[in-house]
Amino acid sequence: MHMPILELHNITKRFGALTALRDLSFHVNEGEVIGLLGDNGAGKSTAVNLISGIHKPSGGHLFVDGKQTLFSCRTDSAEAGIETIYQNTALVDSLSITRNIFMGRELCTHAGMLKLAEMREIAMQVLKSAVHISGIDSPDMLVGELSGGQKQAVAIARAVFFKRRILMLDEPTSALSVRETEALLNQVLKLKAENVSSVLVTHNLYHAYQVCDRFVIMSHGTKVFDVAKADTSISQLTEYVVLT
Amino acid sequence: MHMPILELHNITKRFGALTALRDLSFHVNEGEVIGLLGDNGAGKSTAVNLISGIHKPSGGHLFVDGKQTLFSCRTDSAEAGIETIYQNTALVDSLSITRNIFMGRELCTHAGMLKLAEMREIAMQVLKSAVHISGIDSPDMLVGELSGGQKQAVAIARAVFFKRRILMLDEPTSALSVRETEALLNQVLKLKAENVSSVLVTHNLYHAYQVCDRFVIMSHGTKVFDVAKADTSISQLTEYVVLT
Amino acid sequence: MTAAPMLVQATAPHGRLRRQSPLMRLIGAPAGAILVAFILIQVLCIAYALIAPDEFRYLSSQNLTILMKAVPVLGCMALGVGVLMIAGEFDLSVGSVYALTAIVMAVQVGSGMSPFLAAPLAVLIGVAIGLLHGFITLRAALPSFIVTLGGLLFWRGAVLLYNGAVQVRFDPGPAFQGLFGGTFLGINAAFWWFLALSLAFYLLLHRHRFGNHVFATGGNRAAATAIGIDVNRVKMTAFAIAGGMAAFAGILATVRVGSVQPGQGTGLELQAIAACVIGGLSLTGGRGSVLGIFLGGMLIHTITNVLLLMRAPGFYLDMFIAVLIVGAAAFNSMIERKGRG
Amino acid sequence: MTAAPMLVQATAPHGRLRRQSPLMRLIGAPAGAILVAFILIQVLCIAYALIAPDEFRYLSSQNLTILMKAVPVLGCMALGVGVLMIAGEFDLSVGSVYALTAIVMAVQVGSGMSPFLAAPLAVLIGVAIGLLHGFITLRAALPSFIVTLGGLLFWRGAVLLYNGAVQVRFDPGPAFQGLFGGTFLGINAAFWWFLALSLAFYLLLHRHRFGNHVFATGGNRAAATAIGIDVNRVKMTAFAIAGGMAAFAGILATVRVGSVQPGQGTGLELQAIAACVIGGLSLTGGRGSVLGIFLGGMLIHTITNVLLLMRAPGFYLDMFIAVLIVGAAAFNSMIERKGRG
Amino acid sequence: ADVKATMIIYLNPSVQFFNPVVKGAQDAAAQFGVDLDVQYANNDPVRQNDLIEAATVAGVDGIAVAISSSDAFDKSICDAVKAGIVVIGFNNDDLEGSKGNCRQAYVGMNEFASGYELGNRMIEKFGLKRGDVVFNPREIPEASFAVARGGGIEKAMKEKGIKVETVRAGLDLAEARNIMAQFLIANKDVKAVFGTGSVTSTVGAGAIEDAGVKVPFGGFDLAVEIANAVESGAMFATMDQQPYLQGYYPIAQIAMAKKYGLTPTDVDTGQGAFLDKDRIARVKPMIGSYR
Ligand SMILES: Nc1ncnc2c1ncn2[C@@H]1O[C@H](COP(=O)(O)OP(=O)(O)OP(=O)(O)O)[C@@H](O)[C@H]1O
Ligand SMILES: Nc1ncnc2c1ncn2[C@@H]1O[C@H](COP(=O)(O)OP(=O)(O)OP(=O)(O)O)[C@@H](O)[C@H]1O
Ligand SMILES: [Mg+2]
Ligand SMILES: [Mg+2]
Repeated sequence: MHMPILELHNITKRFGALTALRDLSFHVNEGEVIGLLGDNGAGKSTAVNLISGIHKPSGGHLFVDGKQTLFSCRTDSAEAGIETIYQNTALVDSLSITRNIFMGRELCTHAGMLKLAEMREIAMQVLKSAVHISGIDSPDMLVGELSGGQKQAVAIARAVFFKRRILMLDEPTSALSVRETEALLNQVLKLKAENVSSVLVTHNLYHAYQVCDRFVIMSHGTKVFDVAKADTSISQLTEYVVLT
Repeated sequence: MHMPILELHNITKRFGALTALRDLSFHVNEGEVIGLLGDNGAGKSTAVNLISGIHKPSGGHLFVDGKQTLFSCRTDSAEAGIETIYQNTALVDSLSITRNIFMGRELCTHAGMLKLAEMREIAMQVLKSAVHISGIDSPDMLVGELSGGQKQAVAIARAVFFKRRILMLDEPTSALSVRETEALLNQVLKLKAENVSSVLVTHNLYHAYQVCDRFVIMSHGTKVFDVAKADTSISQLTEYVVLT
Repeated sequence: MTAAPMLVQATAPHGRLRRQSPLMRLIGAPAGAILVAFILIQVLCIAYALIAPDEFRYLSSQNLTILMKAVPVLGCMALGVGVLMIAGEFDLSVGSVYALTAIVMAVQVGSGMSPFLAAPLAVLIGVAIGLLHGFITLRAALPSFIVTLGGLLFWRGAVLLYNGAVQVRFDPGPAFQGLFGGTFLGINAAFWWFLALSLAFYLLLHRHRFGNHVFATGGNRAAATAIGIDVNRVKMTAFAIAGGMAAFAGILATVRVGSVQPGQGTGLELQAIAACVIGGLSLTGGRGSVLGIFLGGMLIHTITNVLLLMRAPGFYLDMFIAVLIVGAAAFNSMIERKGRG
Repeated sequence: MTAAPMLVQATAPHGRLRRQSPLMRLIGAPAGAILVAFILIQVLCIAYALIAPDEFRYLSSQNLTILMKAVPVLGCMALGVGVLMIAGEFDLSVGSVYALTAIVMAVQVGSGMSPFLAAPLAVLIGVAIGLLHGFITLRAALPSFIVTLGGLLFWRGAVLLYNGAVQVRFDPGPAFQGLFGGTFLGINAAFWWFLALSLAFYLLLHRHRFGNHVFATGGNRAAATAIGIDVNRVKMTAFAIAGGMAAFAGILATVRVGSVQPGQGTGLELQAIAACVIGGLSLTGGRGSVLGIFLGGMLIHTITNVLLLMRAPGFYLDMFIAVLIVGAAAFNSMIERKGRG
Repeated sequence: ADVKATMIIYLNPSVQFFNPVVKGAQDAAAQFGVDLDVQYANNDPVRQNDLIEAATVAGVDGIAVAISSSDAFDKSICDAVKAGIVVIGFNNDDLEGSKGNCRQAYVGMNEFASGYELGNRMIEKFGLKRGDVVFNPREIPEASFAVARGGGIEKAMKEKGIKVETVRAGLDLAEARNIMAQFLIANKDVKAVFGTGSVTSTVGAGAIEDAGVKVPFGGFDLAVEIANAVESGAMFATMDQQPYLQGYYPIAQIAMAKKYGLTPTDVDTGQGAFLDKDRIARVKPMIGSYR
């Protein structure tokens, strides 16, 4: 038995009076695709943000490769190899697509000057290869001028390009069309083949069932089911999600 | 043959150098549910915003009940009986759920003083009845503190409460869970029974097929197909959408 | 490592809301933190004044009277500026408008007009100027910062154009004087006005339809437009209110000193914005409360007052005021974060 | 009414981008509109100066020299304030910091320190003050507006505390004088500095990694944080730059005038922000360009200069400036909207 | 007009003191046929340099300028003189006089001296003595007029061992009145109050009343309120420096220098500055025009 590369142990998270997560525990193995499912407001995004270092837990422990860690900021979690597609996309409307994709991780000369031409080229490539998005003619378009799905595609392209060990996807397909969704799900499987783990948050159980190895189902801030694909069917999954 | 209650005729919309809509024409009959489908960036949201009076067309004509009209602002389209769920939800993060739902259409005394107690009560009721959303404990929560799906539920509740003749839904289920999605689709059918027309923008063809009477498929700013449910199947629809 | 489906917890724990102490709930409410901060500061001052009534004459009747006379000018101005800030716009011109309208009123009264006509005229001019700023801002799609910075210079110049660089006496007769400068139930008339206007603004902003539109417009202009709010009308109204309140503050100040200086009101715009920001208003709009503005204005004056009473070296008074304003704001923000937990 | 499936258009029209004229593309580019506006105004001035060279000596070499001497002080200050504004924060204290650091430098040189040491010392103090403002703003989670408003009062008081209300002579010797006040290739040294700094800021903001972080931080702080940018470090650096540039502007002004007044620089903060806003910077951060700041500063001084050359009445000079600034901004915004079509 | 002149005032246009100055200048301009423009430096030495240089470029024949700094304007004024322009200082002069600056003449008085005189007269009249505390609020402590007048008061007090307390009062009448009253409430031992400029002199009597104390009060400048206070006895005296002359003579001298080649000469306008109850009645009707 391998050691899980990421493990949450009794994680609690409070926002003022509200307890968004209560004693949440689950783990992610290498190359595994986890479906994180649950009702609206169940706490899925909170869990994703916590693993990404955006929120600090109010209690509980986090382990990476079996070693206890504390993600006190995004940089820590990035160092541990975690890359995230946020539900709110985390894009800057007033910047171009290229500058959004490379935001914080620019390609630079030694003096820190941007290699703009190179970045523009890569941006277009990765947009095409990650989600086959259409309608984006230029990597210099401002993100604020894009359609809902195009924005999401940019966020996906960024995460796929910089992925390392674990990819967190928080409802990545919510604004994507059929074709682009297919492309993204294939991308997740391709990464799995490269031993990259994924945690997929989605409300579309078909999508989840299509790519996930295991399902973690949350309700009101706690885990209520943790079940491998082999042990369940889509109709049973639907029941779990709807009835809790 | 009835007169369509809403008709677009050769509508064009430009943003600077980009032509987002080119000669778009389609119509909506009374009590009809239209599925407005197409790729990311096809121009669906632009069309929805135009019908809602947010954007002004660069060319073409709009007819309501056969009479040519010009929606120069949101109030005009509301007067024509159009109510919209926007893709970006159009909520104010810093205001409470109640105040968001009744924004611009507050329940007031003659002197314009708010009937807050009444509005709070209705807000909770309509949230429950429209989408069966869970996890919202109080109508005084700020919208900025809600989860992605909860926000969408608020936007839906508002539109359903104020609906009159046509309901425009721009990817209303993108962040909703399975149960809430079911509730919303039932809501659309219920409104249809009350003779309210709907225009549903979605990337989920199953959802569209489940409730729509006719499908308008867009690509790169123009209409490429216009087909009744009776004349197509879901697999054919998928083909149309993916291949254009 | 695969596990059989595992029912982790049979019943999902509903009601994830913890109970909070009343204090915590107060702090969490809008302007709650500033209220707590304000009360704490007052308690400290009063305690010290009771212990050493001769050293620190905070509670002497003269001092209370002066405080009540001092607060309303900045307070009324801050109310107007605050509404505009919540609607998402700035007004840097209030200091100049305040001087201009006061001079117009004084000159008119000097040349025989009844003050009961001249004062409404001043407010009307303030409203008209506010509308003009709003019109330019919205029509030309400019930042109100630049338009009202222009207003700051322009109306200051207009004062000179109207009456030259001369100080103008204002002698409105006892009826008018009593209405704005007298004493009623032991409380200064100007302070009564400030209280009444604060209450009116509270009702307008937090209990009236218009207030909801103001918050929506400032919080998310696009959303407000999308839902059918006429954001331009809301902003125009807010501009008019800011201008009118600046003029009203001018009336109070003029009645108090009995004359107007053409240079007066310089820097008042920043003070008014500071009062609002201390009171919890956001510079980007959409957030704030009338109670916050009220307390913000009170706080600035209390701080100056306390410093003078404690005989802080007057030459460097501004340094102390600066430290205390920033300190009060930091204290407020600390309490607030505690409240959010 | 059901229709058979209908293929409306066989081939979807790809490439929905229209061709635009080069002028339109220029206007659409960042700071393009203000550039066009600026060039138009210059063309008008030059044309008038050629028609009536005696009436309007705009092109006389002395006048060009004055313009080149006058612009860099506000310009350098605006560059610093602009970077900070793009990062989403304000600095209202630059006028006071400018006076304080200049006085420190002049006093030190007066008591024997080499100006080549005293000037870097002044810049260092400016940087330290900027860092202090940043630290308080970020640590206490306060709006920078209130912190730097405190700074405005505090450092103005510190000037008096440091050296009393007296003016200080500054006589740095010919080498230093030449470096900052001399003439090189027919162009004033201060203007060379301004040009060089503008270029440096251009590279820093638009071509360097740091600039990308500044724009991201100001444009969407949450997103920048989520992606791993250390927004606090970015903001601290921007505060330091604003403070340092204010001090540098103080050096230029002091060399030019040969003495420092403790009261100088009042109101400069609003002028610097105005230059930035005219240049297209947004008050909420995330938007703007160095070319815009450069042109904004130039425009304000050109307008003042033209009015003085036409001997406009000084009593109302500010009124004209106000009208012209708002007019220029409106013109700029009109061009821009045309460009977006 | 055959003579063009620019007058540069160091403060901003709202300062009432300069009304009679400008009127004097305009009267002279009308009499001698001068094309006059008046500019304001808004208390900024950098801007005043810009104004001097701009006037030089515009090619005027003469400049009248307040030399409010001993160093700041030396170069620009010398450049103007070199360009053949007649430069007359008024209101403030270089502390080294004609040795420190190229200006051809100075018209004005010594503000420091007037502060010193007021201080001494108050000491004498009200029997102020060693160990007493007096209060001297200042509109803008760093402004040159405040430094000079306040400095004169301080010198007079220091000589008798009297302590001067000061505070920044600002330019707003209502605000200044609040601050002064609060200070007096806190400091009951204050034996006399000195205004510094027209704001503090205007509201001083009211502030003393608000604080509920009785102390003597003296100040500077002229306004109807100040004259009334002196007349009623609420104020002991005010200091005036005949600003009309400070505007009239410079422009007249520029015109005469250009037209007839007359050499500009210094004029002291500070004789008879002290105005108390006995002298105020004569002056009051002229306030705003010749006073
Ligand atoms: N910043 C915050 N402040 C206060 N409450 C918050 C905050 N963020 C989330 N919450 C609350 O925490 C709960 C969980 O939210 P979360 O976004 O994790 O849900 P989710 O499972 O992702 O839902 P969805 O499917 O709708 O995105 C919700 O009730 C929400 O109101
Ligand atoms: N305000 C705007 N400024 C410039 N371009 C815009 C603007 N709004 C939309 N566009 C462009 O118009 C095109 C159509 O956008 P629209 O949002 O209508 O697409 P959509 O069909 O709704 O896509 P999605 O399914 O991704 O939401 C896109 O290419 C987009 O970049
Ligand atoms: Mg979520
Ligand atoms: Mg869309």
